[in-house]
Amino acid sequence: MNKVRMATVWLDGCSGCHMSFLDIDERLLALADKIDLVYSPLVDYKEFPPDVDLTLVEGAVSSEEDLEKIQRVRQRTNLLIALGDCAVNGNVPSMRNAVGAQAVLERAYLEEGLLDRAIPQRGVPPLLPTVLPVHVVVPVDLFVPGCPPPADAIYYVLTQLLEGKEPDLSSMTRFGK
Amino acid sequence: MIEERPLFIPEQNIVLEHNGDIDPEVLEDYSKIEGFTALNHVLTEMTPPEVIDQVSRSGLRGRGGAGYPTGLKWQTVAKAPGTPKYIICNGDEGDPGAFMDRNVMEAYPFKVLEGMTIAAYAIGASQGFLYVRAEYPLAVQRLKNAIRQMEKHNLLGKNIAGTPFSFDVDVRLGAGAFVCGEETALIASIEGRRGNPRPRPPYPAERGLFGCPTLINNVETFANIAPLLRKGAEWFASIGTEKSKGTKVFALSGRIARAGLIEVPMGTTLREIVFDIGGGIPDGKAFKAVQTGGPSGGCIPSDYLDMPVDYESLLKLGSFMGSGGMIVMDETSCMVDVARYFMEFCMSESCGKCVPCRVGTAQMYQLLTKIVNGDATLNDLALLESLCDLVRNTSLCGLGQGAPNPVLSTLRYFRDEYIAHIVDKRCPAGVCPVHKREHQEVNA
Amino acid sequence: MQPISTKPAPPSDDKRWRIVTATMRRHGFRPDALVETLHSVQEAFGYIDDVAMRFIARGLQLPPSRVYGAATFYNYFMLKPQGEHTCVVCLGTACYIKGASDLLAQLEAVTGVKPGETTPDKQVSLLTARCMGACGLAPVAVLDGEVHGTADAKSVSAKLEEWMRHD
Amino acid sequence: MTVVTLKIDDRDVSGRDDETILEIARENGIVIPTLCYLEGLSIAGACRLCLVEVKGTSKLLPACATRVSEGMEIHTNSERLTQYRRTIIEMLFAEGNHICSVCVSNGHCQLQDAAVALGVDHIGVPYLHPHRHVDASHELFGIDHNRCILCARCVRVCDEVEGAHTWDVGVRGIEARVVTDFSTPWGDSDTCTSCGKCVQVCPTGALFAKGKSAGEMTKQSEFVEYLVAMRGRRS
Repeated sequence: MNKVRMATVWLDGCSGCHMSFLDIDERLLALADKIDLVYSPLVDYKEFPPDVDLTLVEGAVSSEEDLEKIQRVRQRTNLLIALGDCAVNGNVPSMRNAVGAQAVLERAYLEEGLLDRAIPQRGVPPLLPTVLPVHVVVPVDLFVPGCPPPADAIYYVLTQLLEGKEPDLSSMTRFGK
Repeated sequence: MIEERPLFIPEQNIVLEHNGDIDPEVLEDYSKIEGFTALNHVLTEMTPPEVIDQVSRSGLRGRGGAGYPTGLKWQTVAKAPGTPKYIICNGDEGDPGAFMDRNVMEAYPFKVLEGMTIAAYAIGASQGFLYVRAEYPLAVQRLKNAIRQMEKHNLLGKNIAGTPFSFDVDVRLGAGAFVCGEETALIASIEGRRGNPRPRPPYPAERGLFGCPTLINNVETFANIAPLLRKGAEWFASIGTEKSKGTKVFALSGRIARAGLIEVPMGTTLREIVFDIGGGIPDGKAFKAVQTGGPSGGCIPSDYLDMPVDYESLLKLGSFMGSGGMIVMDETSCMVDVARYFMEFCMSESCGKCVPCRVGTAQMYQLLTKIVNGDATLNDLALLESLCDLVRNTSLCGLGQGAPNPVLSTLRYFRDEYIAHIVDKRCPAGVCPVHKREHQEVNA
Repeated sequence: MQPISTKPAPPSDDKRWRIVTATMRRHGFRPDALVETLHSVQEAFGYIDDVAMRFIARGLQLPPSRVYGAATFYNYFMLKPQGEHTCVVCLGTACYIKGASDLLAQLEAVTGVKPGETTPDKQVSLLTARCMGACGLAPVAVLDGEVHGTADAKSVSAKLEEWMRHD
Repeated sequence: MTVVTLKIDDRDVSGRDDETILEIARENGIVIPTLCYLEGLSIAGACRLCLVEVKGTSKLLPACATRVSEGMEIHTNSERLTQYRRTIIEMLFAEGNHICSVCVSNGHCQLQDAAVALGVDHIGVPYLHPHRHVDASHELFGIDHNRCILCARCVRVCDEVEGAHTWDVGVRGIEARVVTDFSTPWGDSDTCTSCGKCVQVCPTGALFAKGKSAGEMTKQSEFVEYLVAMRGRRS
């Protein structure tokens, strides 16, 4: 049997969802028999490969880099899963939407900046005016809310999908959990 | 037999009778044109049930928009237990593009008050309120003047015309809130509160102003009462169509040669109104649509110009009689832009109490803005349509329930214009930002 | 409804407060006089500030938040003083169809303020109206209370510039 | 008062004719979601979550505000109603700035609970990203308008139970906000008795007691019914 080609992507998030994924613990070994992890911040691949069966996305879409990345990921992925509140609804990164990107940059680099007190122009991707949940930018096939979603919920989603079933998450996680 | 079409529809004036002949500030002038004969007759010769019976048999329906049978409404209030009873004349003409009631209040203040007084006698009310937009200072001044003169002539106040019947009227100013056209919001406003509607039932007929049975009719409805009782229910019922009796005053404006106020029998066709009376479209442009019913109404395209105008036919076309504004549009108007204009109106006028109207109008406005800017996708259009369905079916009052109508009616008749903005990134009428952007790109 | 026996002293000896008190008295200091009383403040003073709202709340024995809630619900009430002159652009449907939004955009450019704002020199307040009921004259602008029909941007702009030039 | 029989979701139930659909449904264990409704307070009919289908009328009726009548046939749970309820919940999330993970009421929030019950796992309607404030001027309590859903329970409990009417709603439409006094900072309010009833009846984390951290704010609103009953007995 061919292994499922799986990827995980980290956009604007705290990596907590990835930590929760790792919290699946020893059950990861069982998953590893069925899954090939072809791209992830947890492993050392540089390019997001084509023909990925399943991608877990952590984080909101906050910068131009995030936007390009998620569009490429969507093109190359069969089933896209928004993992965690940042990907699902913007969560903490989206708190800047009420004041706008410029105000945040000014606070961080001009008012509180420690070194040269300038908003960096090079070497960092420009921020989008609004932080967006993933589904606002590209179609999302499954939503796994939670901050972070519990390891059990992630494990449940993956095992259900591997068995070809549609997971029902209503009792396992929710916004903010 | 083929009849030759007359150049003008003979105007049948009930509300606007004797147009221009009298000084609206002089009670004696109104008396000369049979003013107060109906009131005197009613007070001395008729019982309240007889008055209600006449109004019912005339087939008169509310001129404020929804067309509820006036006689039935009066009867419900008359029968409702509890005293005192109140009567409210709704002169908060808030539809943009409607100025019928302003004109009627300014030109026929005595007639409106005579109708109110007759209604008060019929339902057993002792206090009435005229709720008038503060934006209509002349109407307010003339109504207040008319009240003073009627009081002086014992046509208002204690023991009117020597009968046991007493009735007082006060003017209350609106303060710029379209939602106060809704009955329960209007009542809240007269009670000195925010104009928030509340769930009905209980209807104002049972529990209205200060918790008492209350009759609310529109200015034009009251202006029909005196002529109706003077000339009889049968005469009134002989005018108009099977279900819509009498005449309707329309405010004709927009891209039309002769803008102004007209009064025509119910059932007159749009073509007669727009082309024969209004003189058609100026500057050699082509007719595109006529908007009726204000922010709760819709845009009717040229295919339906021969439709007779009454309550039912307008509803069937996805529009609404409303208070009688008719705004004519030609090829220079973009229907998506018009839909967005009305959504902005509803969003700004939403009282904010119920979720679907408060949030839904803002979201629909955001989606329509995306469309006119050329930033929308077909998914946005689908979302817009589903929000229309939700807001229409779940909002608390008529403002929210009607807010999707301009979108739905333009989608029904001018869907291709939406598609042009979304798919081709083009505004066929050349008015939306997407058009300006397109031209900048071409020039660049 | 019981009339209130003690009526509050006006906030200052400005004679205009008498008009406001008279309105409240005419309505027996009942709570339903709130909107009418707000109208009388607006008419007497041109706008309704905190001082006025406090006075009304005490006069009609209403909770402060109810007075504030009503004053901010209705568009007609201004909570800030207006400029020496006002220009109201009607945004009714007929006016909109006939180009009121372009007219407004040009007047915004001329005055440098957005609708609802007053120029920094306090000369001109630029306002919009839902519908003046003068649709036959569309587009309509009202300059210091005077209705101008089929208003064109050029002549209205000229008037506003004149206002802004004088002191 | 007479006893009437009616059908809710094809079940035969009975009640008094001065009761509402919602009251009879709850007496019979039939769940209809609500947010603005709170037993003991006046009816607002504002959140529209409790809309139900009643045979013989094409309009959906609010269960909280509709009296029952003999022979009524009511459906509380159709696919259409569920879809509307989901979208209304999504609208509330999209209208404010609800960041559950850092909210004091995370895990004890009625908006969050409603989302779970209705299966809302993302927000499909456009986000509005409003700019809203936090008022922390009161000694004991705070209000974060980002989390307010305008249910006006605070307004009603303050007016109808406490009798202070410190709260009301200011402005209108999408700009509407609950306000204290003349939109005065809460801590400077002349009318607030600091009783905390508003905090307890608030369904979300908008009103909270100071010093609570994420997820620590639990609320208790049963006192409303109790106080109303006690006062009824006294008069």
